[in-house]
This record gives sequence, structure tokens and C-alpha cells, in this order.
Amino acid sequence: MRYLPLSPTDRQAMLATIGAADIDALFSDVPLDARLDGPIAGLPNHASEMAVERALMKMAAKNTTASTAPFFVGCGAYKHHVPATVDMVIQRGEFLTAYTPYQPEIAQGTLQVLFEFQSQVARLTGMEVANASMYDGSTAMTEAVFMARRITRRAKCLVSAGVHPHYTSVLNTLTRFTGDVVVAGTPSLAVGAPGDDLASLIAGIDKDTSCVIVQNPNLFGHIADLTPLADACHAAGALLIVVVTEVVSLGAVKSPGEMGADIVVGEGQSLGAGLLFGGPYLGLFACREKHVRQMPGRLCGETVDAAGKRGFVLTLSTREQHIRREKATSNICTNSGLIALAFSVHLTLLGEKGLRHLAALNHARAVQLADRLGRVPGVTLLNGSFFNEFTLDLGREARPVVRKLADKGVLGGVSLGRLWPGEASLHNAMIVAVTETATDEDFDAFEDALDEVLAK
Amino acid sequence: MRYLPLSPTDRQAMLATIGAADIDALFSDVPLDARLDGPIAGLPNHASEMAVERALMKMAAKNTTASTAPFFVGCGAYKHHVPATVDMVIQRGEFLTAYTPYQPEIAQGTLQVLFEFQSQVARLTGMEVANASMYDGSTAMTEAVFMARRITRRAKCLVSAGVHPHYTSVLNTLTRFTGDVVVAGTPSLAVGAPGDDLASLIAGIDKDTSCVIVQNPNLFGHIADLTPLADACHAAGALLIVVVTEVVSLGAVKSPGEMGADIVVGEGQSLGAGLLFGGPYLGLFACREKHVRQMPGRLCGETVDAAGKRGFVLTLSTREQHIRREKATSNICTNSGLIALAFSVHLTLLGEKGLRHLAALNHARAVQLADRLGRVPGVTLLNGSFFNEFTLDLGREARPVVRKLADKGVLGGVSLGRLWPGEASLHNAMIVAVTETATDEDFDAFEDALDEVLAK
Amino acid sequence: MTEMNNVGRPSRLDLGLVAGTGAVVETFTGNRALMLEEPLLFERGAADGSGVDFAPVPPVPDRLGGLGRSAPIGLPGFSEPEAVRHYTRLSRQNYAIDLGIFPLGSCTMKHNPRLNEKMARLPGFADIHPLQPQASVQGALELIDVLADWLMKLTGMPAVAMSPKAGAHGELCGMLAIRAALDARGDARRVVLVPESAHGTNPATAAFCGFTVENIPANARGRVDLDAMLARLGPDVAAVMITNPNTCGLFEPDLKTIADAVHAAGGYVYCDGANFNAIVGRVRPGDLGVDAMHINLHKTFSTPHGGGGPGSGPVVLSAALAPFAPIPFVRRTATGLELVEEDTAGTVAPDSFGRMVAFHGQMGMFVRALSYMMSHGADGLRQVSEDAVLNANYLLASLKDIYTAPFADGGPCMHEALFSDDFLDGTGLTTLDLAKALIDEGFHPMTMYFPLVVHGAMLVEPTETESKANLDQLIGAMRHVATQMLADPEAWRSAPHFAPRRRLDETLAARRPVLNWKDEAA
Amino acid sequence: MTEMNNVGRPSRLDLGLVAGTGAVVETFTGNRALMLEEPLLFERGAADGSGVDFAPVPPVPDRLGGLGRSAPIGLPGFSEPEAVRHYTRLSRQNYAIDLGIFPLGSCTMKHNPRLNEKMARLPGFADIHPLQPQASVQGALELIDVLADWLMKLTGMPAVAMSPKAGAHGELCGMLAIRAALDARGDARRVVLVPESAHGTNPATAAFCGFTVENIPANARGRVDLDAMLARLGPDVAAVMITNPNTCGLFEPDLKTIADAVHAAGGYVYCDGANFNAIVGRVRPGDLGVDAMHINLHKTFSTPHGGGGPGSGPVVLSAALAPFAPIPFVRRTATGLELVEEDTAGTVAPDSFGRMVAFHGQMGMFVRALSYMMSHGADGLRQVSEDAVLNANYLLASLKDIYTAPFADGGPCMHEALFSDDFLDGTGLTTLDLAKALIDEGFHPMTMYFPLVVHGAMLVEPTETESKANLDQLIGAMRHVATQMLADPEAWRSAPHFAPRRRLDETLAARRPVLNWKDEAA
Ligand SMILES: Cc1ncc(COP(=O)(O)O)c(C=O)c1O
Ligand SMILES: Cc1ncc(COP(=O)(O)O)c(C=O)c1O
Repeated sequence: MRYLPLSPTDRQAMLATIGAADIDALFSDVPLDARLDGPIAGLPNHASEMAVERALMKMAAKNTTASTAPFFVGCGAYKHHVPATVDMVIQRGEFLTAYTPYQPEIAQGTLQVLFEFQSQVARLTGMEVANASMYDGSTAMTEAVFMARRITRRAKCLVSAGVHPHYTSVLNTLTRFTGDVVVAGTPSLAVGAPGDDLASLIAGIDKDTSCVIVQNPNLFGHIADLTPLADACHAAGALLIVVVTEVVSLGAVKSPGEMGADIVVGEGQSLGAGLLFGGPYLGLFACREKHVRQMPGRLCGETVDAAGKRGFVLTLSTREQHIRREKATSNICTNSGLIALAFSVHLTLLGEKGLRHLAALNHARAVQLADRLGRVPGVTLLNGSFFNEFTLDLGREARPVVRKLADKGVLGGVSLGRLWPGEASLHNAMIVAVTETATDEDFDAFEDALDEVLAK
Repeated sequence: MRYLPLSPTDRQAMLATIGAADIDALFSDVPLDARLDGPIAGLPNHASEMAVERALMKMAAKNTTASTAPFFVGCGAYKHHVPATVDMVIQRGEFLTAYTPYQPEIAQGTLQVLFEFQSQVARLTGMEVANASMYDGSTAMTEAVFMARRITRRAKCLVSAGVHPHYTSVLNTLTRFTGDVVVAGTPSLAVGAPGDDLASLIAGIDKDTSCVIVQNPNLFGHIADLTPLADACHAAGALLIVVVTEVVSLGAVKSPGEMGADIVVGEGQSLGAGLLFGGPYLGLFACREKHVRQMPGRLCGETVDAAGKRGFVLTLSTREQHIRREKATSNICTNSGLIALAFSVHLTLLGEKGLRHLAALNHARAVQLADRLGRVPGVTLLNGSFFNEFTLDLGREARPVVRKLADKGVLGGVSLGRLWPGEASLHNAMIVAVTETATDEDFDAFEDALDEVLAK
Repeated sequence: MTEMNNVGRPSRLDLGLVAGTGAVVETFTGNRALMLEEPLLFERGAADGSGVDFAPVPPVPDRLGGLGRSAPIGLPGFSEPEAVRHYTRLSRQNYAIDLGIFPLGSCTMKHNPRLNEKMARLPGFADIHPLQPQASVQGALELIDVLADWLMKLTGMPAVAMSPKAGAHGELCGMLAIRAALDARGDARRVVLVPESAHGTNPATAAFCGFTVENIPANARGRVDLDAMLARLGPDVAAVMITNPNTCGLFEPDLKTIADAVHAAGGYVYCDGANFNAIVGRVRPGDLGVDAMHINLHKTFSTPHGGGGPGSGPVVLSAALAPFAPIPFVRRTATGLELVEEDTAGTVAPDSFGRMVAFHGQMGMFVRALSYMMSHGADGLRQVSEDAVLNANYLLASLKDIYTAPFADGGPCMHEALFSDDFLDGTGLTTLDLAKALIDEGFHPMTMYFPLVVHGAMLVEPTETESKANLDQLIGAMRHVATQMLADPEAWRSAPHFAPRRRLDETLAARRPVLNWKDEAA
Repeated sequence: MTEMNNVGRPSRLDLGLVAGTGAVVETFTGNRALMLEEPLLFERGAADGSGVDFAPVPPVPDRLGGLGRSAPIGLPGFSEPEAVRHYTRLSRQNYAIDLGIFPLGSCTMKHNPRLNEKMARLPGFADIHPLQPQASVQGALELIDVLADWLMKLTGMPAVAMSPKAGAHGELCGMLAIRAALDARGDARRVVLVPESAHGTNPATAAFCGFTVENIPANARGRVDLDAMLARLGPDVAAVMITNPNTCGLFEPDLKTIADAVHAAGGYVYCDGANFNAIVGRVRPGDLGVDAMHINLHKTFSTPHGGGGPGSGPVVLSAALAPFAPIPFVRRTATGLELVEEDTAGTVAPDSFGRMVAFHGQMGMFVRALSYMMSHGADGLRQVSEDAVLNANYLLASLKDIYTAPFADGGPCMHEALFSDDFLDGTGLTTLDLAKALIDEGFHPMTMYFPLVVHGAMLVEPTETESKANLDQLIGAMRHVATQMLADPEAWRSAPHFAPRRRLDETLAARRPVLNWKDEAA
């Protein structure tokens, strides 16, 4: 067994030192009837690296990968090209196989990276401070609601209908037993501004409102000016929480901070992580400095060592479960450290110049495709504004269309029928994402396939 | 341009420091008519990582890979499973991006690895010392002939007909202008001992003979006892050079050292390197201690530092070109360092136990397939003894058969017609290699395909 | 060369001696040969620097609705060579399993096989989108299904929820299931009993689900006080959360008794499975009356910790809790594998408490964990727990004559050995000083000051992937350091001396938080 | 714990100071925090240790002809975790480009892009056999063909031989072609002229091909002495071997004149292209009358040096030498790409001097080099040589007031700056002492004592992948060290102090060679 260094001789010698007759003697605390006398039934025994590799490659081969098909699926996870350097860095054993930096003198690598990551996220979102990551965007959003409750001592949370429905479901699940009141609407696909409900949100804010959550660009790709909403929130003593599911948009679109957000949460998957069938992803969490002591998650801070040299440590841990236990700001422990590293490396490689170019490229390509698909008979482009994702009304139920497109080898987008099975009013819509990875040939294939499918 | 750190501002500032008007001023020594005024014509300009990746993946996709087909090709390069750990180690920047260890105080990693590699190779071949690697097995063999000439002061070299013909060609090429006399025979495919010409080699040894070269197992897979040949060489004051092209065989077959070899050269590709369409591979070179000062290539040796700690350095460099120039034992400079590391890591993971198991597995599987194919109508197994490779007489020209097998998706072996186009007497033979990577399904596919092709 | 000022010049304390002369040298760069100082990327990077090339942007009018970002973002950029160096140099300031033993108790820092990394990067797993049509990801669903089967068989439990993202998230999943089960039967009980030795995530999670937490004391043998536990059970107790093996590294022999009593009293048993590595293949929690248990794939099943994450925390569930499991989940159907989401949940999983994460969990970790399980197999996993327990007991036996081992008389430990710093009484030295001294010796220290039930706790978990030679070296160093500390306390107050940084001022960091780089110049 | 004795305990010279107290501490393990000592694998590994699992061996009688290996081989084995640590720890004792500037003159240590590594590992390139039917490897032949096209266009030469395995092997290829060309015309001339500044491989290679080598002196400006060269030409001169830019980092302005004269005299011109990085994209050797030139893909085209190799040394050839190029080579045919081997060579390449390596050359390096070339493109490669030359001249300009720069008055250098140690006269310090001091500063030293034409040569080649900030730090350190050495020579005789090892005794190593581990116990 290749991962186990002890030899039979070692084991005998060690048992002798311990003074135990055999290994069973070390399990004497286990009730007899709970001890298994042999390997667990129904499972195979150990296998060679080659055998394992072959079995897993067989499974992997059954999936259609994003790089082998014209690919336009988005809705909270985006296919971007990740530079080879990113993977090389996160595979360095010193990053990959280190634990949470509890001994800072021999964890400055991880700690400085976290400090740099926090600083990058703060700038990207237009906030003053960011934490060292959460599980993903959806759990980060829920934590933001709890944080808002702690800050405002109010329990009502208004959720825009433009927020990713999976995020809203997670919020509903986790608030079921906490006394938070979640008010979420269903989207209307108004041509020009699909899912835009800022007006009704503003109208809905009252003295019990703890926070308002909006996604920008929203699920349908629509971009809104959040300033009026922010003003309305602040006037009523509520906080504005902005969700960003495509961080690349922050290279082209005004930051939530610039529009008055109090807390910004996001999904950082677009930079560094890859698609990974949904995880591990990267929860981004940023806010105003004044609220930092109510923040969930780990924070890395600057300090000095005994010799006066600058160094970094985990700090403000009195917010956290290992110190505060049931009074902690969150129960999170393990977070998304390595994905934060990947994010930071990718962003460092891009730099301001590269990020802006990447964002501009994504946007321009999306504009090109939106116009092409908008001209396909039976198709209506619903968006007035958008970044790299837009919504099409196909004039018929979209879910079967998406499946037929897949049969033609085109992964064309996400049908609202899958996300809102309940809402018949949304079933004709399909959300299409376009990134720098889509080629003109991909555009042609998509347009032709859609044309054929709709022609039938 | 992602690999170039200088910004336009940097360049201006640096030119100012230098006191040069512009970059052209720094190329003033280049005759005017040789200066190009712009990028070279006929070549594309710089491209994104994604674009390069796509172009190269397109080329790669046109090749049939060994892992995606029943695969039995050998003759000097073998498909073995390389543990994932090997690639992880050789991708460590500290190994991958270091130069030859000219500053030993900050190159102990590379140097200790080389010392360990030399020690492993010496044990594997049954020799006293090994060098830090050569380009590949064929160039190592030629260097051995030159070394033998320096030691014996004789110029005649007898080459067994069982030596890989490409190795013999390389020797012929490189000795064309050196005064060495190479006597090489053509193989006879005697049933029971294909390519075995030990008797005639022994008969051919005379007082002008510098060395005799045999390959074991030979090209046809046949294994011979070299002891009588060694005795004959030594009686005549000649050296025995043994070539090993499949190092895994050394886990099952008596080492050349045990059979009296004076110099052992080999191709180390089987451990760590992978197939790589022929390179980079790994030249192994080992000999008796008394001949070390005539050895080509780098040597790493043990020493101590100013504080008395053990350390390692490159040593005996007075043999080498950078010191001895035209009198050097070889002109080699860059060798196969990183492949030597891969070899050493793979062998360390195997250990004595693993290598012996791997070798036994290769042999047993080869025996199984040899018996199966030997039963195919029209096919004769020529080998009496073999390790993981054997020769079949197909009763008809083998080269078209190999191509037809490939059309059926089976990479079945190497036809002697490709290796000895001149020798009609060999054209019906095909050499088949079997390693631990071949499955029973692969065996079935091969047997069926061969049966079909020969039935036509 | 601003970076040098920023990283600070080496202080005299850090200096070496010039051979013979005894004179002190200081380097100009602040580097010490291979120990390289590295500035913050904000101090080095340039706004116009970039390590990525792109195709030109097609010239089309934008559709950003007038909301384009104009102000500078403030992100520094590096060319690729500079970026590679920045991160490579930083990485070298870390300790890691790849460098040596990392005996953090409760964290199970075992070897991370590189095969797992290779498998997780197969495009068929890494390059697929969570919202692709299900027909196009059958192999991914198969992997989740096979892994789920392994987890159920290894724990002897009938169901498993795969989507939790880490252990604490798994706890949340289990406690939500319990809360949902209570609501389903209209039961208002809200008290959760937690042993005082429990990990902080236990009480924090219970509170998150609207439960009120009460502590149960430990007995003299480091186990849950059975009498106190049984005495407290009653109609208001919703559940107990027990860690087994517990955070003292001891097996809870009464767990089955407690479970039966809890069930009899109408409550549920949550088991914290962070220490499953001690019993995997030898004991099935399902045989001990557990209703829910999370499994840290990043502990027992070798997925890398990555300097803090990501992890993965699937939760096995009893028949009583299974109906309340979260969506999405994979189920086998006649036509293949189906991912049960909002559309089918209503009919297939009417009692599910809903979705707890945007997509389907930590696929990347699933691949690694399955690769590890298949490599070990049922026989190998049994050997894993045996060797993990053997290594811990070997450490305990080799150190307990010097190090205070509060529960050693009570018999063997499981996968980790617990010591207190009582033996340092009178020296003025603490667990912290000892830990820092071990850093100089080339080891990562053990877990310090956890669990809270013993004074100056040192929780040492070697795991099964340490060789006897490594343990002997650690034992030798721990005995040496302890002996020297008792002999000459003064010399041991200021370690580490050889690490990239001397002892860091954590109080200062918390008193004056600097959490984000601010350009002093600006 | 034998390993500690074997690696030696740290000596007092290596010790740090305990904060405040000034007392000396010595670690028990010999480790110093992250600087870890690592024993030889023969001291740690076990004969029954293994990090690989296999399927069982089918029970069949062996056919080894009674030649089975029975005696122990003596190979130690490691479990995977131990192996990973052994090599990770060793790697950390190395300096590398990934850590910092590596300004070895003549070696062109530039950034090694990781994209190249990724591409070289595509199964379509890495997992194909050199003897597969050609129809099954058309993509591989295409890659070789495209790379060859780039090399011919970049050098302005009509042909290229791809199979040489490194620069020296390329020299062999070029000189064999010259020898074959001479033989083909029955010409017995055998003298090869080599400048005294040439790299050792040049004379060694010429000798290998049966030529006799004569040196040509350098002139006061560090170039080949034109008069001496022209004077020596004659009917016995087979070829001249000239390095351009030469090993002093200077362009040979008279190369064309020399080439014309050599051709007129019936000889050939071999150009050592190791320094092609200085002119790539700006000057084509084909325009300078060169007949053969090797290109080190592991220098100019960024394939990693791997601690000594592998490299790759394709050789471009003039029309006069092309017919003699080695087999195998790729050619385009109506039906696709063909690899010309023994079977077709007779008709297609009757004058080929034959095969110089078993297979087709360094495919793995070809993929990396092409990936690099396509990334830079024609415009980027031109920028490469400009920045390489700019960086070298910036160093020269910033150091020449302290460091003796013998040829600096003669004008700018190319890609590397050459200094002598004359400025250290009287201090008793040498180039070696200065190099070792730079190690403590966190840099890899420059090339020392080469070329031989200046005293205590220091050849500094920064390459284009160094930023201005890196150069400024190196310049600062070099000025600091030189100034201090002149001020207080005594303090500088024993560097390095902070490296994993102090200065190593190379004389001892050569006097009593220990080249192979021998078990002292045994
Ligand atoms: C006993 C125990 N419970 C729960 C947890 C939390 O698990 P995670 O960090 O994966 O959220 C940990 C991890 O440190 C633990 O040790
Ligand atoms: C000038 C010069 N010529 C030739 C060589 C030999 O090249 P290689 O080491 O690739 O054989 C080198 C490499 O060091 C060199 O610098």
C-alpha cells in the first residue's frame, strides 16, 4: 500500500514500545459488537495507481467538456481561460499541502497571499475590507444577511428577483430557523430591463428592513445603477448588499462600492478556479471598515515580528467559532484558501490592464453574439444593457431547445425552466453567456443550430 | 507580451543611463546590410496563451496515443506507467529551472540527486561507478567505444548483430572520421536464439580488438549468458561493452556486471521519462572504478564544506571539454539532468521490491501473450528466452501487416523491414513488446486483429 | 528598490557569524542566500504590467447602460516571470506536509497523493459546468454516486448528503435535518447538548439553526460524563452533538448507550466525524446509533488543505433523517443517473429541507477522495486507521515520562496523543514556547490550547503516513527541547530563531487592524 | 536516527543567536526551521519499502533462460509520502530561475513559461512512440516541420537538421556535415581554426571529427583578430568555428568578411549559435555567410535547463551543406508528411552522413520551443533580443565605474556584460569570493573564469526576462559587495554564510573521488 510507510517489522517494534500485545489492544475502548473483524464488505480492495487512473478516466470520458463544444453556459459559473502559471503555483506543495496558518512564523507565504487577496478583492469591489474567503457566492450572501441583522438589529431582508434563484434558495434554507424574514419576488422579463425590480424594492423598504440584496449584473445579464437604491436603504437605516456572480464584470462595470453598497459578496470562480462542475468555488466577502468586527470568516492582518520585520497573522479571531463558540459571527472554519490563491495569481497576472482588456473583450464578444442571435427568426433579445450574458425569449419553451442544442453538440445556455420550474411565465427564456473563449466558429455553430431547432 | 517585464518607460530610463539614443545604437556593431528593419517576414506575430494552446492541441489530436490503443511497440522505447509523483517532482521550479550545478552551495538539491542517481545506476547495472547521464542510449554506446579505444589503445570494435540497428548506425556515423574500425554483422533469426552471435563474436576477437558490444536482452528479445564472451574479451585484453535498452529487465535478468561487463551503457527511458516520440531520453553510462578517469560526461562526488558538513560537487572535470578542450574525453556539456531525476524518483518509488515486481509482471505478461500469438495460424515465435519483448515470424512481409494492424486500431509492434530495409531475410519478422500497461482486452484485440490480417 | 525598505532590513538578532572572524555580516538585500524576502505585489507591480496576452477587442459600441467603470481600480500587474517568482518565493516561506511531519491534532494532516491532483484535473471532471444538460454529465453524476456508495458502506449509514462544502457546513446540514425532522412532527424542543471538549464549530452551528446550546462536562477519563448526560436528557432536548473519537483523541465507549437514551428521550444524535480517520474500516458509526455525521474529505480522505481550504463535508444520515436531506442529490433511474433539483424535488424529495449551496458540492474534492479510497480499498483503509492509532500510541508511550499525559493511565489513545503543559510548571515557559522551539527543529508544532479541557493542551496527531524514522526524530527533538527547557528555561523564551520571521505580535495586529494594503505614498 | 549523524551536526559557525541573551543555540535535528537537512535515500530507504502498487504477477513459468537475477540489487525503496518529502526537501536546497535572477553568462537563463510544460505533456505529443507507423503520428511530424520552418526563417538559412540533442551535439552535426562535404569532393584539408575565446565544446567537437584544432587570438577589442585569421587561411583549412555574438558578449563585426575569405579559400564557416538570443529577430546568420549554426533551444527558446539538461540543438545549414544533413528528417509529400529514415534515405538523401541519434531528436523540447515562438511571434522575438541587449548594457553602464570592464570603451555589449577581477588587485580577493558573497545576497552568481581571455572573468547575462527592479537590486548588491571588499577584504574570504552549505572542498572531492554511495556499515 503505497501511502503507508510502516513495515510489519516497524509495527511489531512499536507495539513492543507501547506494551500492547497486538493492534486490537489499542482499540479496546470500542464495544466488542461494534468492532469489525475484517475489511468492510461490498467494497474492492486496494488498487494500483494505473487501475485507479483507468477507472476514473472512464467516468470522465462520459462527460461533454466545455472546451470540446461551442459553449455558452453561465448563470453563476463562467468558462474563462486560466493561465498555466496559476495551476503551477497552486500545485506548489508549500501552498497545496499547508494547513490554515496557525503558526505564522512558518506560514508567511500563505498569510501574505491572503493579505494580497483581501486587498485585491477590496479594490475590485470598491470596498474597504475583504475577508480571506467563504465557501462560495451563495453561502457568502447568506452570511451577509446575518451580518446585516447583527448590525441593524432588524430581521427583514428584501431580495431582488434578479438574484440567482439558487442563491435565494440557499438563503431561504438557512434562514428557515433563524427568525430572519426573507421577502423575495419573482422576476418579470420586461424587454429592456429583464429582472429589474429596483423601484419595487425601494418602495418595499421600511423601518424593519435590515437589508436589500441585489445582483449586478443580475441573473439575466441586466446592469442597473444601484445608487438610488443605496440612498433609499441608507435613508431607512438599512444596508445594501450587492451580489456579483461574474467578477470579470468588475473590470468594465462600475463597482458596487462606487454605487453605495455596504456589503459586497460574490462568486470568484471566474478567476483562477475553472468550472469544476460547481465546486470548489470561491466566496468573496467585502464591506466597509466600520463593520469589520461583525464580519464572518478569517481575516489576515499586518504586524511586526520580534526583530521589527513586517509580517502577517490571522487576526480579529474573537469573531470566530474557535473562540466565541455559539456567539461566533459564523460557524465557518475551513474556507476556500487555495482557490483564493488561484484567484489572486490570475488577477496578478492580469493586472489592471489585463482585467480591463479581458472584460472589454468579453463584453464586445457578447454584444456581437447577442445581435446575431437576436436576428434568428422567433428570437427576441430581452436585454438593453448587459456585460457578457444576456437573455433571449425563444417564443417557445426553452428547456427542450437547450437539450436539442446539446444533441447537436452545442451547449447553448441555461433555460429559466430549469431554474424556476414553478414559473410558467419564464419558461420561454434562455440565458446565454459569452466569454473570451468563444470563437467565431462557435458563434456560427450556435446560430445555425438554434436556427434549425427553432425552424422545426 | 507576457514574458517581457520591461515597460516602455523602463526602456527609456535605461537607455538614458546607458547614454544611448535608441535601441539601434546598441546594435551598432552589426553591419548595416545585415540589420533587419522590422519583424521577420512570413512568421505570425505574438499570440495569446489560449491561441497557442489551441493550435498545438490541434496538432496533438492528430496522433494516435499509446494509451488509447492496444499498444505493443518497443525496440528501444517502452511504455510503462509513470507514477504521478514523478511529474510533480520534476515540475518543482527548483529542479526544473536550475542550471548545471556550478555553484554547489546553492545546488545541493540537484547534486545530491545526481549522487543518488549514479549510485542507483551502478547497482542496477552491477558496475562500480556511473556518470550523471548522457543524451540517450545510442550516443552513450558510441562514447563507450571511444572510451574503450582510449583505454586499450586499440581501434577495432566488434558489434553484435543483436544490437539495435539505430545504435549501430549512430556508431558508424560518429566513427566515420575517427579511425575507429567498426565490424558489425547482420542478424540471423535462428529459432530459439534470434540474433545470438556470441560464438562468432568470440571467434572474431583478436589482438587489435578494443571492445565487443552486445545488447542484452538483444533487439529480438533474446537473453544470453555473456560470461563466456566476457572471458574471451578479457583474455584478449579487450573490453566488453553491454547495451541495455530496457532497464526494467535489470529487475529480473542477471546484471551485465554479474556477467563480466567492463562498460555498461543503456537507455533509461523506461523509468520516469515516458515515450515522448523519441526524446528527451536518458543515456546511462557505468563502468569499473579503475576506468573512471577515461569516462565521458559529468560526475558528482562527495566532499565536505568549510563547517565539516557533507556536501556534493561536480568533480573530475579535468576530463571535460570546458577544461581539456580538444583533449576532452567527450564534447558533451548539457546532458539529460532532469530525465535522470525522473528516473531516480521512479526507481526510488519502486525500490528493490517494486522493481522486481514490475519486472516479473512484465515478463509474465509477455510470456502469456507470446504463447497466445504463437498459436495464431501462420505465426512462429522465434524466442526461446526473452524478458518483455519477443520476435514473431509472420510467414509474410511484416511491415504491411503492422500497418494493417494500425488501421484496425492496434499498434502491434515493429517490423524488421523498417529497421533493416536492406535485409530481405528479415522482412517477415515483427518484434512485440509487452509491459504492465497491456490489459487482457488489449491481448484479445491484438490476437483477433492479427488473426484477421493474416487470414486475408 | 523600495521593496527592501518595505520588507525591512534584517536586524542584528538575525545575523550569522563570519567564519573565524566572529564579525557580524548583514546582507544588502535583506536576503539570506535561499531565504528570500518578497515585497507585497502592490509594492512591486505596475498598473500597466501584465502577464496575459489577448486577442484585440472588436470595435463595437458598448451596451453597459452608461455604467462603465472609469476610475482606476488600483490593481498591480506582473509579467509572467515576475508573477512566478513572487509566488514561488512566498511559497518557500511556508511549512507543509510535503516538507515534514505536520502533527496538528484534530486536523489529520496526512500525505496528499499527487494521483488525486492529476485525476481532479481530467477535463472530463474539471471542465464541465454545473448547469450543463444532465445527459452531458453522466460520468460526473456517476462519480458522485460511487463516492456516496463508499461513504455509506464505510459508515454503515443508509443515506448521505454530498453538497456540504466543509465540516462545519456538514454540521449545519445535519442539524438542519434534525430541525426539519422536529418541525415535521411539530416538536418544539430546542436544547442541544454539547460536551465542553467539543470543537467550536459544534456550538456555533447549533446556534445557527436556532438551537440553544448547553455544555456537558467531561469526566476524569476525558470522556463525556455519562451520568451528567443521561441526567440532562428530557423532552426539551433536541439533540446531542458528540465527537467520536473525541477531541482528546479518545474513543467514547458510551456513545451507543447515550444514543439509545437520546432516542428514547425523543432526541437525535449528531456525531462530529472529523476524527473518523481513527476508526475508518474498523468501526461503523452506523453501529453506534448515530443519526448524522459529517466526514471531512480533507482529513480522512486526503484531499489537500490548501492553506485553509477548500474542504468537503458530506453528511451520512440515518433512516430517520434521510427524508430531510438537502437538494440537489443524485439518484439512479431507469434511464440513467438523475440530479434531483427544484424541478423534481417536489415529487421525489417532498420533505427535503432545501438547497444549502448554489450547485452540487465540491466536485474537485469528490474526485480526489474517490481516487484515494479506490487506491486504498477496504483493506487499505482498515490499515490506515490501524497505523494512525499505532503511530499516536507510539508517540504517547515515548513521551509520557516527560510530557504530562493527563489521560494516559486510562489506556491507549486513538489517532492523537494529548499532553498538558503541567510539566513546565515553575519554568515560566508555556506550550507556546515549546511549539516555537519545535519550529526551529524543523517541525510544524502540534495543535496548541485545544481542547480546552486540559491546561496548555498539546494535541499531537501524526497520522498513518508518517514513518517510524520520522516519529523517532520528532520524539528525539521533543524530548531534547523539553529536557533543555527544564534545565535552562531562560534560553527558550524567544524561539523561533531560524524561521523567515521571529515571533509575531498578534496583539498589535488585533489592536490596530491593517487588513488591506494602503499605499503610504498615496 | 542515523541520518543526523550522516548529514553532520551543525557546526558552531552556523549558529544563530538567541534573542537578547546572545547565547548560542544548536538544533537537535540539525534543521534550521525551513532549512531542512535530508539524508541520502540509501540511508533512509528500506529494501522492502515501496511507493508503487501492482496487480499480482500471473503464475507462469519463467522464460529467462536460466539467467534470472537472484542476488540483491541494493536499491532502497520509499513509500510515496517519504519519496515526496525526500525530493521536495532536496529541491529547496537549489537556487533556480523561479527564485530570482540567474545571470550565468553564455547560458541564457531566461524565464521558462509553464504553458510550454503544459503543451509538452499533451498525450498527443508525450504518449507516442518513435516507431509507430507514420500515419499514426502525422501531428507530431507536423510540429517538427513547423518548428523547422520557424528556425529557417529566423536564421535565413535554407535547411535545418532537427535531431541533435544539445548544442555540442549540434556542433558535431555541423562539423560532420563539413567533413562529409570535404570527403564528397575528395578534399583532405583537416585544420579547423577556433578563436581562443571559444567555448570548450568547439575544439572538443572538432577533434571528435578528426580535425586538428588551431587557436586564433583575440584582438584588444575582444574580437577575433581579423588579420591573424585571414593570414592563417589556406588550402589546409577545413573550417573556422566562430561564436557570434562571441563569448565576451560582443558582436563579431568582421564575420561576413571572414566568411567570404574562408569560402574563397575553400573552407566552411561554423557559427556557434549559443548566443543567438542577442540577435534573434534582428539579425539573420544566413546574411553573414554562415554554413552551419546550432541553436540551443534550451537557451534562446526557453526550454528549461533542468539542472543540467535535457537540451536540444537543431542545426541550420547552408545550401552547400544541406545535402549532407543527417537522417531521420521530415519532408512534405503529396500524401502527407514523411519521416525519411533508412528505407527511403538512399533515394531521397543519398549524401546524408547518416544517423546521429537513435530516434528523431528532442520532441519534448520541440513542443516547448514552438509554444514559446508562437507566443512571442516575429514581433515579440525581435523585442526579446532588444530587451536582452538593453538589460546587459544597463548592467554594464551601472557597474563599470567599480568593476573592471575590459572592452567597455569599445562600445556597447550585446546580451551579456564581461568584467575582470582586476579591480580586486591587492585585496587578495578573487572572482570566486565575490561570487560566493552574491550567494548570501540571494542571487545566483554570474559565470566565473570564462571566457579565458580576461583575468578572473565575470560574465553577466541578465536576459530579457528580468525587470528593471530586479536589475537595480542586483546592481545595488554588486556595488555594495565590491565596495565593502575593497574597504575591508578580511571580512569577505569565507562567504557564503547563509546557504545550505558553506564553501565546499572541490579539491578533496577530486583527490579522493567518492562517486557512489557505499554503506559504511556493510
Ligand atoms: C473536531 C472538528 N470538528 C469540526 C471541524 C470543522 O471542519 P471544517 O474545518 O472542515 O469546517 C474541525 C476542523 O478543524 C474539527 O477538528
Ligand atoms: C558558447 C557555447 N557553445 C556551446 C555550448 C554547448 O551547448 P550545450 O550545453 O547545449 O551542449 C554552450 C553551452 O554552455 C555555450 O555557452
